[in-house]
Amino acid sequence: MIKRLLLVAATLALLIPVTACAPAEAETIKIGCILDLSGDLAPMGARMLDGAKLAVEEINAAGGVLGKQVELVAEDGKTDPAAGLDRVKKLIEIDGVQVIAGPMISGSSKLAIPYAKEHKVPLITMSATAFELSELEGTEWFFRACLMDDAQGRVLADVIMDKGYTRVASIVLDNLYGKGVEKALIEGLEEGGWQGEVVVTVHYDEAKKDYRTELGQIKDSNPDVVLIVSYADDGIIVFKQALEMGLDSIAWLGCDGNYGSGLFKEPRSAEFMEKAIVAGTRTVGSGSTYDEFVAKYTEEFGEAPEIYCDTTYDAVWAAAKAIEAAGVYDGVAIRTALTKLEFEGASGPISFNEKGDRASGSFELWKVVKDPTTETGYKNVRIKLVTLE
Amino acid sequence: MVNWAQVIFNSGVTGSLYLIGAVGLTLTYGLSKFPNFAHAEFMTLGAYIGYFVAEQLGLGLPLALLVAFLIAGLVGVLCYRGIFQPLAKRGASIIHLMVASIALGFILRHSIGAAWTWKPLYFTATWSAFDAGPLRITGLWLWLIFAALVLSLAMHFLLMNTKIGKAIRASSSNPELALASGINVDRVIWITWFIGAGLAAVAGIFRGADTQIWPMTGWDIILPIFAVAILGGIGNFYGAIAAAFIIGLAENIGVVGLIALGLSTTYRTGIAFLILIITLIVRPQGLAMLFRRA
Amino acid sequence: MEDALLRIREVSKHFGGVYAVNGVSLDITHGGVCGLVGPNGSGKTTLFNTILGLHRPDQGEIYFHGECINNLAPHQIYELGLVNAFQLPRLFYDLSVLDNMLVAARGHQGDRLFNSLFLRRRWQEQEKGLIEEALDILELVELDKWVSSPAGELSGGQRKLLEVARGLMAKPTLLLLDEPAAGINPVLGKKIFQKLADFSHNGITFFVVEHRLEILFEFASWVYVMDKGRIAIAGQPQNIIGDPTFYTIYLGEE
Amino acid sequence: MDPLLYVFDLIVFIGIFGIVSLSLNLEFGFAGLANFGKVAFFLIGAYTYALLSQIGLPFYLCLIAGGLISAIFGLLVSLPALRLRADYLAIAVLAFGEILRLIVKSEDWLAGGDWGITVSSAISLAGASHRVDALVNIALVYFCLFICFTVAQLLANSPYGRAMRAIREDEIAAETLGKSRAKFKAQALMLGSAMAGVAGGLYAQYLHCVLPGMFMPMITFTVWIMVLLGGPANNWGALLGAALVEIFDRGTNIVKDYFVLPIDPSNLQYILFGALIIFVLLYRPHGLLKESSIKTKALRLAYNGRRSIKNKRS
Amino acid sequence: MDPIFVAEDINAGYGDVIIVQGVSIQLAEGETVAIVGPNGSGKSTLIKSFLGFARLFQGSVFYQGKDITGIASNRAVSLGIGYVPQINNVFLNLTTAENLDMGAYHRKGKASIKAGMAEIYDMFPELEARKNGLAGNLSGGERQMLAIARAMMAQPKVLFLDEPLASLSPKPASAILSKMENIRESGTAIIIVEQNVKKALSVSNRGYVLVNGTCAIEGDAASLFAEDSSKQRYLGLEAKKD
Repeated sequence: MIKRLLLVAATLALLIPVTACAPAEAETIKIGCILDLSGDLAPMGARMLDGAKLAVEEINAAGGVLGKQVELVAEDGKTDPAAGLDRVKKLIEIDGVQVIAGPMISGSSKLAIPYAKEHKVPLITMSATAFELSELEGTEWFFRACLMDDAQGRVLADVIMDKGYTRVASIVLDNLYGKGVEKALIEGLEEGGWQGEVVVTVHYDEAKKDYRTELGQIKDSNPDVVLIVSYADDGIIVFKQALEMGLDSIAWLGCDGNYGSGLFKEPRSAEFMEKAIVAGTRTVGSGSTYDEFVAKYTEEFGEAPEIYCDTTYDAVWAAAKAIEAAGVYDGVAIRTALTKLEFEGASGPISFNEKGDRASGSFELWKVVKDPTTETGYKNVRIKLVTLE
Repeated sequence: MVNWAQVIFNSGVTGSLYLIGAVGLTLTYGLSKFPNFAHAEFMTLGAYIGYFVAEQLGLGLPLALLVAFLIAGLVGVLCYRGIFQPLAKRGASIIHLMVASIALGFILRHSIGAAWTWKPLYFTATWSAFDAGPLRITGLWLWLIFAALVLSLAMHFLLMNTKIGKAIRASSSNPELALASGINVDRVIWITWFIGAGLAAVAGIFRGADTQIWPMTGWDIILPIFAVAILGGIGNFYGAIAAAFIIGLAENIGVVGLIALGLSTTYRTGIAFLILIITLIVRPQGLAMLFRRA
Repeated sequence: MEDALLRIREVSKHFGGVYAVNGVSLDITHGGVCGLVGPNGSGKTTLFNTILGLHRPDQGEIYFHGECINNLAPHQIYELGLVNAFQLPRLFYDLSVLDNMLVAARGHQGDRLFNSLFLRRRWQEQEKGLIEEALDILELVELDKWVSSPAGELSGGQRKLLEVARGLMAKPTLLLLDEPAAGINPVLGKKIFQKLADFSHNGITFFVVEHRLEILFEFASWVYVMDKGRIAIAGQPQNIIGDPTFYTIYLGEE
Repeated sequence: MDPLLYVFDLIVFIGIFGIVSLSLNLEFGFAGLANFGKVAFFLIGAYTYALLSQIGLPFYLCLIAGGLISAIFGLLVSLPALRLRADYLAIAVLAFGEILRLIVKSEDWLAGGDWGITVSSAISLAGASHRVDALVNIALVYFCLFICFTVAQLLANSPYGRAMRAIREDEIAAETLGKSRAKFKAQALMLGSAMAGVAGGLYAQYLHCVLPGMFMPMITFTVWIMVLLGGPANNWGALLGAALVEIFDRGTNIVKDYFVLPIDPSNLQYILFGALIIFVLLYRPHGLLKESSIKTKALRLAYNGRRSIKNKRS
Repeated sequence: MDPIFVAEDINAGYGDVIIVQGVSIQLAEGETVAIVGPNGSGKSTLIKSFLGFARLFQGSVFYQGKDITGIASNRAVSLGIGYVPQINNVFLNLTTAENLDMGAYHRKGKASIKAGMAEIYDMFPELEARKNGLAGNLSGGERQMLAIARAMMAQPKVLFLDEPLASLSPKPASAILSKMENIRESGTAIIIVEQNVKKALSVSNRGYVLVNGTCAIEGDAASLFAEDSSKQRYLGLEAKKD
């Protein structure tokens, strides 16, 4: 018994000093980063981490911040809000991080915002798009390098009304993102006095990946436009099966989640998008920063960036620029700097409003065309630029 | 108007995949007497090996199926001999074996994640869709149904007409008498694990070709597959065939019902779980009594 | 026989077409040791399990103290004072010998959830008494040295003894014993029966299946002989020994 | 930066999962019930707490209600549980947990759907420092843990616990010795679920929110590992297991920053975790601590006092 | 004539319980030997211990002069030792023919198995009629025949039968006995464990009487129970001589 207790005590003794040890005077500037590297969203998280790494590389190549090199402390949020919160705590309390790029998902953000506020560490999310987050107490500590769902939904609602569609179907991810865009779209339609009906809504589980009957139901309800809200990996499956089920004769509306050449690596998915998607949305900047980012990313990691790689890249850059602007590695100063920050990121011009949301409202409407010069044979092109006030 | 013919055809596709996945599970469950949750990871592993052979080495899908079958089978046997057999010999309870299989699942899943990253991979082979009457069909779906059919016939032949197949059935129903008949029951169990894990790999490749491959490929469908194995009666291959199509039908008709009722289609995942729970409560032996021979 | 302790009338139990027990009627009166013998497969254990409520009889009635117990659950039958000791000891192997005994105590106040949490006084006093009783019985069966060891550490014979002792612990009116002397040495076997005889003076009646006929016949006051699911003969031991049918049942027919 | 605060946070988590671990230990360790749907009851407690605190009930009532409602579900689950084999029960309850999660995820009107429900702090002291806040939480959690532990210990060391263990060892024998397995199993599941429900309430309170994503099956597996690692049928073992698993999770996560690893640390953590479990099952199948013996007052007196035992044993 | 099977000074049981103590038996080629005794006397345990189904604490087992003590159960079959358990002795979910197939698991060559099958059907015409039916649907007597037939498919030189007559009504029991005669004529030596002493001895050359785990009497089948006292001793009712 005593032996056993000693064993246990030894185990504890091994772990606790590590927990409690305080690092010496920092030689680098730490930027925390929370991405979901395991669990349901692990594929996205893995790519977004590449975006963050690219940003850090560039920052350091440009001389770092405050004369020091930047160190990225990446943590795995496990696609579990509780784990995400734990990683925030770890970054703040153990690593002494003063600014965090993340969390990735809205759930983790919801848990993390109050903590960030109390501990005066700003969070810059790259992909938590739920508009409800702006209503939380402490949202002034929460900045978004991504645009919110409702803006996007309204842009799409305008497209529907412009084109005069009257029978809308939707197939959206069953999470805050998918349902958020769908809800905003319907609100936008109602506010715009749209005369039509939503014929069928499907909230799909991204793990199921067998959507034939769901798509068949959409087909059978005879809509004239279908809204899809997906990320890249599950979008590919939906598009592929939609093509197989013969839904390419209906007009589809896409969103930022299915923008990018990543969706073209599955030829069926590319073919479907080219045939069916009449318009998709995404945020844009004025210059060529996105194309430069894509080029660098592709060169570095051998594949094209997908959704939120650019915003992750921008979030890390925003953190670095804010530290530089603050002149001191301190959460409060960084937050103040962030509120005044303005720069041209990969995903467009970045500045934050008083709630910490991205102020820019520049969207482009895109579609997919064939382009034999690209590796996949397809590319996205802009149809129109939309600016929300 | 609901295109019922399509719904039923879709059920066949869903059911075929579940069947291929469930056969190995039900056989090993029947013989080793514990539910192997790492079966999910055998599927995932198979899918990755298949991808490696078909896409990275460019040797085509048929060879990929074969190689994945063999390698995953081998991994299955090694896992059984390295973990489950020693545990069983030490008198581990069914719960311990089950937890061990979950732990093995962690190891395999994250080893795969470390080896191939968590980014999904896609088979490039494509099959075009065509209309056949009211149906939309693609070549892959036909292949999947065909594979399930061939598998059923092959397993039927194996279990009914070969020595080892009969020995599998014999050992599953009465291990002591099997020993007394001179059957090396340990070897029969290894062979069953080989076949079971190999078939899991085949299911993984089909799932991968139909959708995508990532480290959770197997875990995504393991609970419906458990539902099939249990509804069919543990260890009962013929029950599993019926159960796979019952669950396929229930899921796809369920989607139609859910949409008609205005409920979230996410519940589709829950339909198989619900059948699972009801089977266990009402009729834990599953459909086994209908198919006594297996 | 209205005063019979256990009254069995035309009880049958079959499994898949095979009648294990086929129309058995018998009576056990108060006091003493009553034996049940017969070759393997003659239905003795099935009859016991049916009495205990582990099987439900297909036909017939079982009365205990004049009350029909056909449809009672085993634990209810136990509460009436009809207790059993299994042939192959079914002990709680991870529990100590003393705990095995205490599980069997009838009417323990601490068996209730509420009492175990909130009325600890009530049963702690009771348990002291029970422990004394248990130790007395364990002393009788010479297991008092192993009081605090797990039952799993006992040898085969000791397990057998504990199984019997556990039955006694319940202070039953009728104790069914399935082969109490099997698997232990003859001297000890005889000793067990000696103890049983002593206990029967305290008002416990024993209904015993036993293959050690020489021991059983020494202590039993009445013996039923079962063959092929029926009671073939019944009587006092000396009459049974003298009955040629008895040998035919055991040695078989040519 | 305040490492101590992180240690406090760890202590809170150990407390909350210690309660869940105790509850599973009660069900599995003592009563032998393979509850692979632990997270379902954790979820019920958390959501009950969140929903009731939203309508303004004081936190202690929310906690109690969370326990009670969870207990009612435990009782409902126990009805089929009596008839099911261990593995079937495990799979059935696992599926039950997933269905519950789907319901809270999909039914926005019921439980906020994916956005979940925000919960305010149970006790907030004006102007208190973070450390004091954390200590308040520790006090609250460990008060509940203390009650649950006391209940679990009282049960374990009582004739009731003895009967429960007897049923675990041999249902039939226990039944013929007057222990109604239906009653005991139902009560064990009820009590276990009540504890898990209270823990769920504490979890909701501490994290200030409930979300469907917080209740994945992984929670169940983690709790199982806590119990198997610490030692089933030993309440100290359940706590030890909870502490070790939580420390392992955070410890490895911190340690990873100090090493250059050839593979992704997130994957490595799971691989190590899996290997650890298999190692424990192979080489310490009874966990780190052995099953605790039953200690009632009378038994202690008997073992210490009765001369006859002492004499004969020496 | 050399004995084909010898067991010397066997102590056997289960777990750590010793049931059989110091029993020695031997069997000559082509001979039938009955091991009889009341229940609990350890006769089944004795033969199970030869084949690894019960624990052998002490003693040695020889087959054809080779020491096979502690042999793996499935290896014994390939050496030519057949065993028919008392219960669960057929594969219920296999057909009659498949059961026989399993018996021939170690036999090489399809033709030889087919020939063996034909021989068996010659010996057990009752089984041929039901060869494609599930064993689970056979009657008690038929099952017992199938169990023996399954063991015979391995062409054993020694066959252990564990209470083949238990719970059979007289007619199928005598059918089984006559099959045993046939088996003996085919040259296979048999050890039969049986409670129905008289029937067992009627087909045996010699007999051993086990009482309470030890061998109480042994001798010629015909004279074993000639006296009344031996009947009483069989039931343990007479004090032992030692």
